[in-house]
Amino acid sequence: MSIKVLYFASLREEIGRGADVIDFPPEETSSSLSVEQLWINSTGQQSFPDNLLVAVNQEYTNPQALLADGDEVAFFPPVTGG
Amino acid sequence: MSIKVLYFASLREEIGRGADVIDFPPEETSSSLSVEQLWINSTGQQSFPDNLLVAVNQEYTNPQALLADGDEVAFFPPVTGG
Amino acid sequence: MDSLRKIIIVDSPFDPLQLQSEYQTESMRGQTNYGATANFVGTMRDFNEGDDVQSMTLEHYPAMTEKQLNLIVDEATEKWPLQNTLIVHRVGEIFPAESIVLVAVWSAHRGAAFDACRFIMEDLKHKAPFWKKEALTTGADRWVEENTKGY
Amino acid sequence: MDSLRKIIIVDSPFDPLQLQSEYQTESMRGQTNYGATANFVGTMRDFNEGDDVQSMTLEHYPAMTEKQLNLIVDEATEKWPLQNTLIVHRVGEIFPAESIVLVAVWSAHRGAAFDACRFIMEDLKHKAPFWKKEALTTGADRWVEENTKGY
Repeated sequence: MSIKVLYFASLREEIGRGADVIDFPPEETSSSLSVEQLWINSTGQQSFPDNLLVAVNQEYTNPQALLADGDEVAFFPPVTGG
Repeated sequence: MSIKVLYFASLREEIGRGADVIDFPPEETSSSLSVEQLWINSTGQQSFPDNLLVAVNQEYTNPQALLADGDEVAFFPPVTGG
Repeated sequence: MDSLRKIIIVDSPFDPLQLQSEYQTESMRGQTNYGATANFVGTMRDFNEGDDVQSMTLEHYPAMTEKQLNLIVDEATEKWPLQNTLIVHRVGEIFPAESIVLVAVWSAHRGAAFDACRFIMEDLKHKAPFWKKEALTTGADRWVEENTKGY
Repeated sequence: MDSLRKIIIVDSPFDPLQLQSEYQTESMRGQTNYGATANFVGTMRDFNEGDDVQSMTLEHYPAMTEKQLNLIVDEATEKWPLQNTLIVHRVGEIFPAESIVLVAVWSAHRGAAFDACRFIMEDLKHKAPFWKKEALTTGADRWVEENTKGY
Protein backbone atom coordinates (compact mmCIF):
# COMPACT_ATOMS: atom_id res chain seq x y z
CA MET A 1 0.00 0.00 0.00
CA SER A 2 1.27 3.43 -0.96
CA ILE A 3 0.50 6.62 0.96
CA LYS A 4 1.38 10.17 -0.03
CA VAL A 5 2.29 12.26 3.03
CA LEU A 6 2.38 16.06 3.05
CA TYR A 7 3.79 18.42 5.68
CA PHE A 8 2.97 22.12 5.86
CA ALA A 9 4.26 25.34 7.38
CA SER A 10 6.41 25.07 10.53
CA LEU A 11 6.06 21.29 10.48
CA ARG A 12 7.47 21.15 6.95
CA GLU A 13 10.46 23.19 8.12
CA GLU A 14 11.01 21.05 11.22
CA ILE A 15 10.84 17.83 9.25
CA GLY A 16 12.93 19.30 6.49
CA ARG A 17 10.76 18.16 3.59
CA GLY A 18 7.28 18.83 2.26
CA ALA A 19 6.27 15.37 1.12
CA ASP A 20 6.94 11.67 1.43
CA VAL A 21 5.64 8.74 -0.53
CA ILE A 22 5.61 5.75 1.77
CA ASP A 23 5.18 2.24 0.45
CA PHE A 24 4.17 -0.39 2.96
CA PRO A 25 4.78 -4.01 2.07
CA PRO A 26 1.48 -5.94 2.15
CA GLU A 27 2.54 -7.99 5.23
CA GLU A 28 3.04 -4.83 7.34
CA THR A 29 -0.49 -3.58 6.74
CA SER A 30 -2.38 -6.80 6.50
CA SER A 31 -5.02 -5.51 8.89
CA SER A 32 -5.03 -1.75 8.94
CA LEU A 33 -2.86 1.33 9.17
CA SER A 34 -3.96 4.32 11.23
CA VAL A 35 -3.04 7.95 10.75
CA GLU A 36 -1.12 7.82 14.02
CA GLN A 37 0.92 4.80 12.88
CA LEU A 38 1.67 6.57 9.64
CA TRP A 39 2.85 9.65 11.54
CA ILE A 40 5.19 7.60 13.71
CA ASN A 41 6.44 5.67 10.74
CA SER A 42 7.01 8.64 8.45
CA THR A 43 8.54 11.05 10.99
CA GLY A 44 10.23 8.71 13.42
CA GLN A 45 8.49 10.54 16.29
CA GLN A 46 7.15 8.64 19.30
CA SER A 47 3.60 9.88 19.39
CA PHE A 48 1.03 12.12 17.77
CA PRO A 49 1.35 15.70 19.10
CA ASP A 50 -1.74 17.20 20.74
CA ASN A 51 -2.04 20.19 18.47
CA LEU A 52 -1.16 18.45 15.22
CA LEU A 53 -3.89 18.53 12.58
CA VAL A 54 -4.39 15.85 9.97
CA ALA A 55 -6.40 15.64 6.76
CA VAL A 56 -6.90 12.52 4.69
CA ASN A 57 -7.75 13.23 1.08
CA GLN A 58 -8.16 16.92 1.97
CA GLU A 59 -10.67 16.38 4.75
CA TYR A 60 -10.00 16.69 8.45
CA THR A 61 -9.88 13.47 10.37
CA ASN A 62 -8.41 12.09 13.61
CA PRO A 63 -5.31 10.05 14.47
CA GLN A 64 -7.35 6.84 14.78
CA ALA A 65 -8.69 7.00 11.23
CA LEU A 66 -7.64 4.10 9.05
CA LEU A 67 -5.90 4.56 5.75
CA ALA A 68 -6.34 2.99 2.35
CA ASP A 69 -3.97 2.54 -0.53
CA GLY A 70 -3.49 5.76 -2.46
CA ASP A 71 -4.62 8.08 0.33
CA GLU A 72 -3.12 11.56 0.57
CA VAL A 73 -2.41 12.36 4.21
CA ALA A 74 -1.48 15.90 5.25
CA PHE A 75 -0.04 16.84 8.65
CA PHE A 76 0.05 20.45 9.72
CA PRO A 77 0.07 22.84 12.68
CA PRO A 78 -2.96 24.97 13.69
CA VAL A 79 -4.07 27.09 10.76
CA THR A 80 -3.57 30.86 10.83
CA GLY A 81 -5.18 32.26 7.69
CA GLY A 82 -7.70 35.03 7.31
CA MET B 1 -42.56 81.68 24.68
CA SER B 2 -42.33 80.44 21.11
CA ILE B 3 -41.89 76.80 20.17
CA LYS B 4 -41.27 75.37 16.72
CA VAL B 5 -43.07 72.05 16.28
CA LEU B 6 -42.25 69.55 13.52
CA TYR B 7 -44.18 66.46 12.42
CA PHE B 8 -42.70 63.68 10.28
CA ALA B 9 -43.76 60.79 8.08
CA SER B 10 -47.20 59.24 8.72
CA LEU B 11 -47.80 61.70 11.55
CA ARG B 12 -47.20 64.64 9.21
CA GLU B 13 -49.78 63.19 6.84
CA GLU B 14 -52.33 62.53 9.60
CA ILE B 15 -51.98 66.01 11.02
CA GLY B 16 -51.95 67.52 7.57
CA ARG B 17 -48.96 69.79 8.08
CA GLY B 18 -45.24 69.48 8.69
CA ALA B 19 -44.64 72.32 11.11
CA ASP B 20 -46.25 74.69 13.55
CA VAL B 21 -44.90 77.70 15.35
CA ILE B 22 -46.75 78.04 18.61
CA ASP B 23 -46.56 81.17 20.69
CA PHE B 24 -47.66 80.90 24.29
CA PRO B 25 -48.56 84.08 26.12
CA PRO B 26 -46.33 84.49 29.19
CA GLU B 27 -49.28 83.95 31.60
CA GLU B 28 -49.99 80.48 30.16
CA THR B 29 -46.50 79.20 30.73
CA SER B 30 -45.61 81.01 33.91
CA SER B 31 -44.35 77.79 35.46
CA SER B 32 -43.38 75.29 32.80
CA LEU B 33 -44.56 73.63 29.63
CA SER B 34 -43.97 69.93 29.08
CA VAL B 35 -43.60 68.09 25.80
CA GLU B 36 -46.89 66.32 26.50
CA GLN B 37 -48.73 69.60 27.07
CA LEU B 38 -47.28 70.96 23.85
CA TRP B 39 -48.46 67.86 21.99
CA ILE B 40 -52.01 68.22 23.31
CA ASN B 41 -52.02 71.93 22.62
CA SER B 42 -50.60 71.70 19.10
CA THR B 43 -52.57 68.71 17.86
CA GLY B 44 -55.77 68.92 19.87
CA GLN B 45 -55.35 65.27 20.82
CA GLN B 46 -56.21 64.05 24.32
CA SER B 47 -53.02 62.31 25.26
CA PHE B 48 -49.51 61.35 24.18
CA PRO B 49 -49.60 58.12 22.11
CA ASP B 50 -47.52 55.22 23.41
CA ASN B 51 -45.38 54.76 20.33
CA LEU B 52 -44.89 58.45 19.54
CA LEU B 53 -41.28 59.61 19.59
CA VAL B 54 -40.18 63.11 20.46
CA ALA B 55 -36.95 65.03 20.06
CA VAL B 56 -36.23 68.45 21.53
CA ASN B 57 -33.53 70.35 19.69
CA GLN B 58 -32.77 67.17 17.70
CA GLU B 59 -32.22 64.93 20.71
CA TYR B 60 -34.58 62.26 21.96
CA THR B 61 -36.44 63.05 25.13
CA ASN B 62 -39.61 62.01 26.96
CA PRO B 63 -43.11 63.51 27.24
CA GLN B 64 -42.36 64.90 30.71
CA ALA B 65 -39.39 66.99 29.56
CA LEU B 66 -39.86 70.72 30.05
CA LEU B 67 -39.53 73.19 27.22
CA ALA B 68 -37.80 76.53 26.90
CA ASP B 69 -38.43 79.46 24.62
CA GLY B 70 -37.06 78.80 21.13
CA ASP B 71 -36.98 75.02 21.41
CA GLU B 72 -37.50 72.94 18.30
CA VAL B 73 -39.75 70.01 19.13
CA ALA B 74 -40.19 67.14 16.67
CA PHE B 75 -42.88 64.48 16.93
CA PHE B 76 -42.62 61.34 14.82
CA PRO B 77 -43.57 57.65 14.55
CA PRO B 78 -41.06 54.79 15.06
CA VAL B 79 -38.13 55.20 12.68
CA THR B 80 -37.68 52.78 9.79
CA GLY B 81 -34.43 53.70 8.06
CA GLY B 82 -31.47 51.53 7.18
CA MET C 1 -9.65 56.62 21.62
CA ASP C 2 -10.19 59.29 19.06
CA SER C 3 -12.14 57.89 16.16
CA LEU C 4 -12.48 59.37 12.72
CA ARG C 5 -15.83 59.18 11.03
CA LYS C 6 -17.63 60.40 7.96
CA ILE C 7 -21.39 60.60 7.69
CA ILE C 8 -23.00 61.23 4.34
CA ILE C 9 -26.68 61.69 3.47
CA VAL C 10 -27.30 61.35 -0.27
CA ASP C 11 -30.44 62.02 -2.29
CA SER C 12 -29.45 60.14 -5.44
CA PRO C 13 -28.13 56.61 -6.14
CA PHE C 14 -24.73 55.82 -4.66
CA ASP C 15 -22.24 52.99 -5.03
CA PRO C 16 -21.47 51.88 -1.46
CA LEU C 17 -18.31 49.94 -2.23
CA GLN C 18 -17.00 52.75 -4.40
CA LEU C 19 -17.58 55.27 -1.59
CA GLN C 20 -15.98 52.94 0.95
CA SER C 21 -13.00 52.51 -1.32
CA GLU C 22 -12.64 56.26 -1.85
CA TYR C 23 -12.97 56.97 1.86
CA GLN C 24 -10.31 54.41 2.64
CA THR C 25 -7.99 55.88 0.03
CA GLU C 26 -8.44 59.45 1.19
CA SER C 27 -8.49 58.83 4.94
CA MET C 28 -6.24 55.84 5.47
CA ARG C 29 -3.62 56.08 2.76
CA GLY C 30 -0.35 54.85 4.16
CA GLN C 31 -2.00 53.58 7.34
CA THR C 32 -1.00 50.03 8.16
CA ASN C 33 -2.46 49.62 11.61
CA TYR C 34 -5.97 48.47 10.83
CA GLY C 35 -6.42 44.77 10.26
CA ALA C 36 -10.16 44.47 10.06
CA THR C 37 -12.92 46.16 8.11
CA ALA C 38 -16.53 45.09 8.45
CA ASN C 39 -19.27 46.59 6.37
CA PHE C 40 -22.96 46.28 5.83
CA VAL C 41 -24.92 47.37 2.78
CA GLY C 42 -28.69 47.59 2.88
CA THR C 43 -30.31 47.32 -0.53
CA MET C 44 -33.89 47.97 -1.51
CA ARG C 45 -35.77 44.75 -2.15
CA ASP C 46 -38.75 44.51 -4.48
CA PHE C 47 -40.88 42.82 -1.85
CA ASN C 48 -41.87 43.51 1.74
CA GLU C 49 -44.42 41.84 4.00
CA GLY C 50 -45.64 39.74 1.11
CA ASP C 51 -46.25 42.59 -1.32
CA ASP C 52 -44.44 43.72 -4.44
CA VAL C 53 -42.85 47.11 -3.95
CA GLN C 54 -42.27 49.38 -6.91
CA SER C 55 -40.43 52.24 -5.25
CA MET C 56 -39.90 53.78 -1.87
CA THR C 57 -39.54 57.29 -0.49
CA LEU C 58 -37.15 57.85 2.39
CA GLU C 59 -38.05 60.86 4.51
CA HIS C 60 -35.72 62.12 7.22
CA TYR C 61 -35.27 64.92 9.75
CA PRO C 62 -32.24 66.67 8.32
CA ALA C 63 -31.19 68.65 11.38
CA MET C 64 -31.33 65.57 13.57
CA THR C 65 -30.04 62.86 11.27
CA GLU C 66 -26.32 63.60 11.37
CA LYS C 67 -26.47 64.55 15.04
CA GLN C 68 -28.06 61.20 15.89
CA LEU C 69 -25.68 59.21 13.68
CA ASN C 70 -22.75 60.96 15.34
CA LEU C 71 -24.10 59.99 18.76
CA ILE C 72 -24.33 56.37 17.61
CA VAL C 73 -20.75 56.41 16.37
CA ASP C 74 -19.66 58.05 19.65
CA GLU C 75 -21.26 55.22 21.56
CA ALA C 76 -19.68 52.54 19.37
CA THR C 77 -16.31 54.23 19.82
CA GLU C 78 -16.70 54.04 23.58
CA LYS C 79 -17.44 50.34 23.40
CA TRP C 80 -14.83 49.24 20.85
CA PRO C 81 -11.44 50.52 19.67
CA LEU C 82 -12.39 51.82 16.23
CA GLN C 83 -10.14 53.65 13.84
CA ASN C 84 -12.62 54.86 11.24
CA THR C 85 -16.32 54.72 10.56
CA LEU C 86 -18.18 55.55 7.38
CA ILE C 87 -21.96 55.83 7.23
CA VAL C 88 -23.83 56.65 4.03
CA HIS C 89 -27.63 56.82 3.98
CA ARG C 90 -29.90 57.47 1.05
CA VAL C 91 -32.98 59.71 1.20
CA GLY C 92 -35.67 60.59 -1.34
CA GLU C 93 -37.23 58.32 -3.94
CA ILE C 94 -35.47 54.99 -4.38
CA PHE C 95 -35.99 51.91 -6.55
CA PRO C 96 -35.33 48.17 -6.08
CA ALA C 97 -31.66 47.10 -6.15
CA GLU C 98 -30.49 50.59 -5.17
CA SER C 99 -28.47 50.94 -1.98
CA ILE C 100 -30.17 52.38 1.08
CA VAL C 101 -27.36 52.36 3.62
CA LEU C 102 -23.67 51.59 4.09
CA VAL C 103 -21.99 51.17 7.45
CA ALA C 104 -18.26 50.44 7.33
CA VAL C 105 -15.98 50.16 10.33
CA TRP C 106 -12.19 49.88 10.55
CA SER C 107 -10.42 48.43 13.57
CA ALA C 108 -7.23 46.60 14.47
CA HIS C 109 -9.11 43.38 15.22
CA ARG C 110 -12.02 41.59 13.62
CA GLY C 111 -14.11 41.10 16.76
CA ALA C 112 -14.38 44.85 17.30
CA ALA C 113 -15.07 45.53 13.63
CA PHE C 114 -17.88 42.97 13.43
CA ASP C 115 -19.44 43.99 16.74
CA ALA C 116 -19.29 47.71 16.05
CA CYS C 117 -20.62 47.46 12.50
CA ARG C 118 -23.63 45.51 13.66
CA PHE C 119 -24.20 47.74 16.68
CA ILE C 120 -24.15 50.88 14.54
CA MET C 121 -26.48 49.31 12.00
CA GLU C 122 -29.00 48.22 14.65
CA ASP C 123 -28.86 51.55 16.43
CA LEU C 124 -29.28 53.37 13.14
CA LYS C 125 -32.38 51.30 12.41
CA HIS C 126 -33.88 52.05 15.82
CA LYS C 127 -32.80 55.63 16.45
CA ALA C 128 -31.86 57.52 13.29
CA PRO C 129 -34.79 59.64 12.08
CA PHE C 130 -35.56 58.05 8.72
CA TRP C 131 -38.96 56.81 7.56
CA LYS C 132 -39.85 54.64 4.59
CA LYS C 133 -42.98 54.94 2.51
CA GLU C 134 -43.54 52.14 0.03
CA ALA C 135 -45.29 52.48 -3.31
CA LEU C 136 -46.71 49.04 -4.10
CA THR C 137 -47.15 47.70 -7.61
CA THR C 138 -50.89 47.77 -6.91
CA GLY C 139 -50.70 51.55 -6.88
CA ALA C 140 -51.19 51.81 -3.12
CA ASP C 141 -48.84 53.71 -0.80
CA ARG C 142 -48.03 52.75 2.76
CA TRP C 143 -45.65 53.77 5.51
CA VAL C 144 -43.42 51.04 6.84
CA GLU C 145 -44.48 50.79 10.48
CA GLU C 146 -41.48 49.09 11.96
CA ASN C 147 -38.20 47.49 11.01
CA THR C 148 -37.69 43.74 10.92
CA LYS C 149 -35.63 42.18 13.69
CA GLY C 150 -31.87 42.35 13.26
CA TYR C 151 -30.93 39.44 15.51
CA MET D 1 -31.93 26.77 -0.33
CA ASP D 2 -29.49 26.66 -3.19
CA SER D 3 -26.73 29.13 -2.59
CA LEU D 4 -24.34 30.51 -5.16
CA ARG D 5 -20.76 31.01 -4.17
CA LYS D 6 -17.41 31.97 -5.61
CA ILE D 7 -14.12 31.12 -3.97
CA ILE D 8 -10.93 32.69 -5.24
CA ILE D 9 -7.34 32.13 -4.13
CA VAL D 10 -5.02 34.87 -5.40
CA ASP D 11 -1.24 35.12 -5.28
CA SER D 12 -0.93 38.82 -5.97
CA PRO D 13 -2.50 41.97 -4.46
CA PHE D 14 -6.27 42.25 -4.90
CA ASP D 15 -8.82 44.98 -4.33
CA PRO D 16 -11.53 43.36 -2.19
CA LEU D 17 -14.23 45.96 -2.76
CA GLN D 18 -13.56 45.97 -6.48
CA LEU D 19 -13.88 42.17 -6.63
CA GLN D 20 -17.05 42.27 -4.54
CA SER D 21 -18.47 44.90 -6.83
CA GLU D 22 -17.60 42.89 -9.95
CA TYR D 23 -19.02 39.70 -8.49
CA GLN D 24 -22.23 41.47 -7.60
CA THR D 25 -22.50 42.91 -11.09
CA GLU D 26 -21.84 39.62 -12.86
CA SER D 27 -23.84 37.35 -10.56
CA MET D 28 -26.70 39.49 -9.32
CA ARG D 29 -27.45 41.88 -12.11
CA GLY D 30 -31.17 42.48 -12.23
CA GLN D 31 -31.73 40.68 -8.93
CA THR D 32 -33.84 42.66 -6.52
CA ASN D 33 -34.47 40.12 -3.80
CA TYR D 34 -31.44 40.60 -1.57
CA GLY D 35 -31.67 43.32 1.01
CA ALA D 36 -28.52 42.78 3.01
CA THR D 37 -24.84 42.39 2.25
CA ALA D 38 -22.28 41.97 5.00
CA ASN D 39 -18.60 41.80 4.30
CA PHE D 40 -15.34 41.50 6.13
CA VAL D 41 -11.91 42.48 4.85
CA GLY D 42 -8.78 41.36 6.64
CA THR D 43 -5.79 43.57 5.99
CA MET D 44 -2.17 42.98 6.84
CA ARG D 45 -1.07 45.09 9.79
CA ASP D 46 2.51 46.19 10.32
CA PHE D 47 2.53 44.92 13.90
CA ASN D 48 1.70 41.67 15.66
CA GLU D 49 2.28 40.53 19.22
CA GLY D 50 4.25 43.67 19.94
CA ASP D 51 6.66 43.39 17.03
CA ASP D 52 7.03 45.30 13.79
CA VAL D 53 6.28 43.12 10.82
CA GLN D 54 7.82 43.89 7.44
CA SER D 55 6.17 41.26 5.29
CA MET D 56 4.40 37.96 5.58
CA THR D 57 4.24 34.76 3.56
CA LEU D 58 0.95 32.92 3.35
CA GLU D 59 1.35 29.22 2.70
CA HIS D 60 -1.63 27.00 1.95
CA TYR D 61 -2.60 23.46 0.96
CA PRO D 62 -3.98 24.07 -2.51
CA ALA D 63 -5.89 20.81 -2.97
CA MET D 64 -7.65 21.25 0.37
CA THR D 65 -8.20 24.99 0.52
CA GLU D 66 -11.15 25.32 -1.84
CA LYS D 67 -12.66 22.06 -0.65
CA GLN D 68 -12.60 23.27 2.95
CA LEU D 69 -13.92 26.73 2.09
CA ASN D 70 -16.77 25.10 0.18
CA LEU D 71 -17.61 22.98 3.22
CA ILE D 72 -17.70 26.12 5.35
CA VAL D 73 -20.06 27.86 2.91
CA ASP D 74 -22.21 24.70 2.80
CA GLU D 75 -22.53 24.81 6.55
CA ALA D 76 -23.38 28.52 6.58
CA THR D 77 -25.99 27.91 3.91
CA GLU D 78 -27.62 25.24 6.07
CA LYS D 79 -27.79 27.64 8.99
CA TRP D 80 -28.94 30.80 7.23
CA PRO D 81 -30.86 31.63 4.03
CA LEU D 82 -28.02 33.00 1.91
CA GLN D 83 -28.23 34.05 -1.69
CA ASN D 84 -24.57 34.50 -2.58
CA THR D 85 -21.20 34.17 -0.94
CA LEU D 86 -17.84 35.44 -2.14
CA ILE D 87 -14.57 34.45 -0.52
CA VAL D 88 -11.21 35.74 -1.71
CA HIS D 89 -7.99 34.76 0.05
CA ARG D 90 -4.47 35.86 -0.68
CA VAL D 91 -1.45 33.55 -0.66
CA GLY D 92 2.27 34.12 -1.16
CA GLU D 93 4.33 37.09 -0.02
CA ILE D 94 2.28 40.02 1.24
CA PHE D 95 3.06 43.47 2.64
CA PRO D 96 1.37 45.74 5.20
CA ALA D 97 -1.90 47.38 4.09
CA GLU D 98 -2.50 44.67 1.48
CA SER D 99 -5.70 42.66 1.76
CA ILE D 100 -5.50 39.12 3.09
CA VAL D 101 -9.09 38.01 2.92
CA LEU D 102 -12.59 39.06 1.85
CA VAL D 103 -15.78 37.35 2.94
CA ALA D 104 -18.98 38.83 1.52
CA VAL D 105 -22.46 37.42 2.02
CA TRP D 106 -25.78 38.38 0.42
CA SER D 107 -29.12 37.60 2.04
CA ALA D 108 -32.66 38.92 2.16
CA HIS D 109 -32.27 40.04 5.78
CA ARG D 110 -29.49 41.67 7.73
CA GLY D 111 -29.43 39.25 10.67
CA ALA D 112 -28.58 36.33 8.40
CA ALA D 113 -25.99 38.35 6.47
CA PHE D 114 -24.19 39.50 9.63
CA ASP D 115 -24.31 36.08 11.28
CA ALA D 116 -23.19 34.15 8.23
CA CYS D 117 -20.36 36.54 7.34
CA ARG D 118 -18.93 36.26 10.83
CA PHE D 119 -19.44 32.51 10.98
CA ILE D 120 -17.63 31.98 7.68
CA MET D 121 -14.81 34.26 8.73
CA GLU D 122 -14.32 32.48 12.07
CA ASP D 123 -14.54 29.05 10.50
CA LEU D 124 -12.08 30.09 7.82
CA LYS D 125 -9.64 31.22 10.50
CA HIS D 126 -9.94 27.94 12.38
CA LYS D 127 -10.29 25.40 9.59
CA ALA D 128 -9.01 26.64 6.23
CA PRO D 129 -5.46 25.39 5.62
CA PHE D 130 -3.51 28.65 5.50
CA TRP D 131 -0.42 29.48 7.53
CA LYS D 132 1.30 32.81 8.07
CA LYS D 133 5.01 33.33 8.43
CA GLU D 134 6.05 36.81 9.51
CA ALA D 135 9.27 38.54 8.52
CA LEU D 136 10.03 41.02 11.31
CA THR D 137 11.83 44.30 10.78
CA THR D 138 14.61 42.85 12.96
CA GLY D 139 15.34 40.37 10.18
CA ALA D 140 13.91 37.42 12.10
CA ASP D 141 11.25 35.10 10.68
CA ARG D 142 8.54 33.39 12.68
CA TRP D 143 5.44 31.33 12.09
CA VAL D 144 2.24 32.73 13.56
CA GLU D 145 1.23 30.03 16.02
CA GLU D 146 -2.42 30.80 16.44
CA ASN D 147 -5.02 33.30 15.47
CA THR D 148 -6.32 35.95 17.83
CA LYS D 149 -9.80 35.48 19.24
CA GLY D 150 -12.65 36.60 17.03
CA TYR D 151 -15.28 37.15 19.72
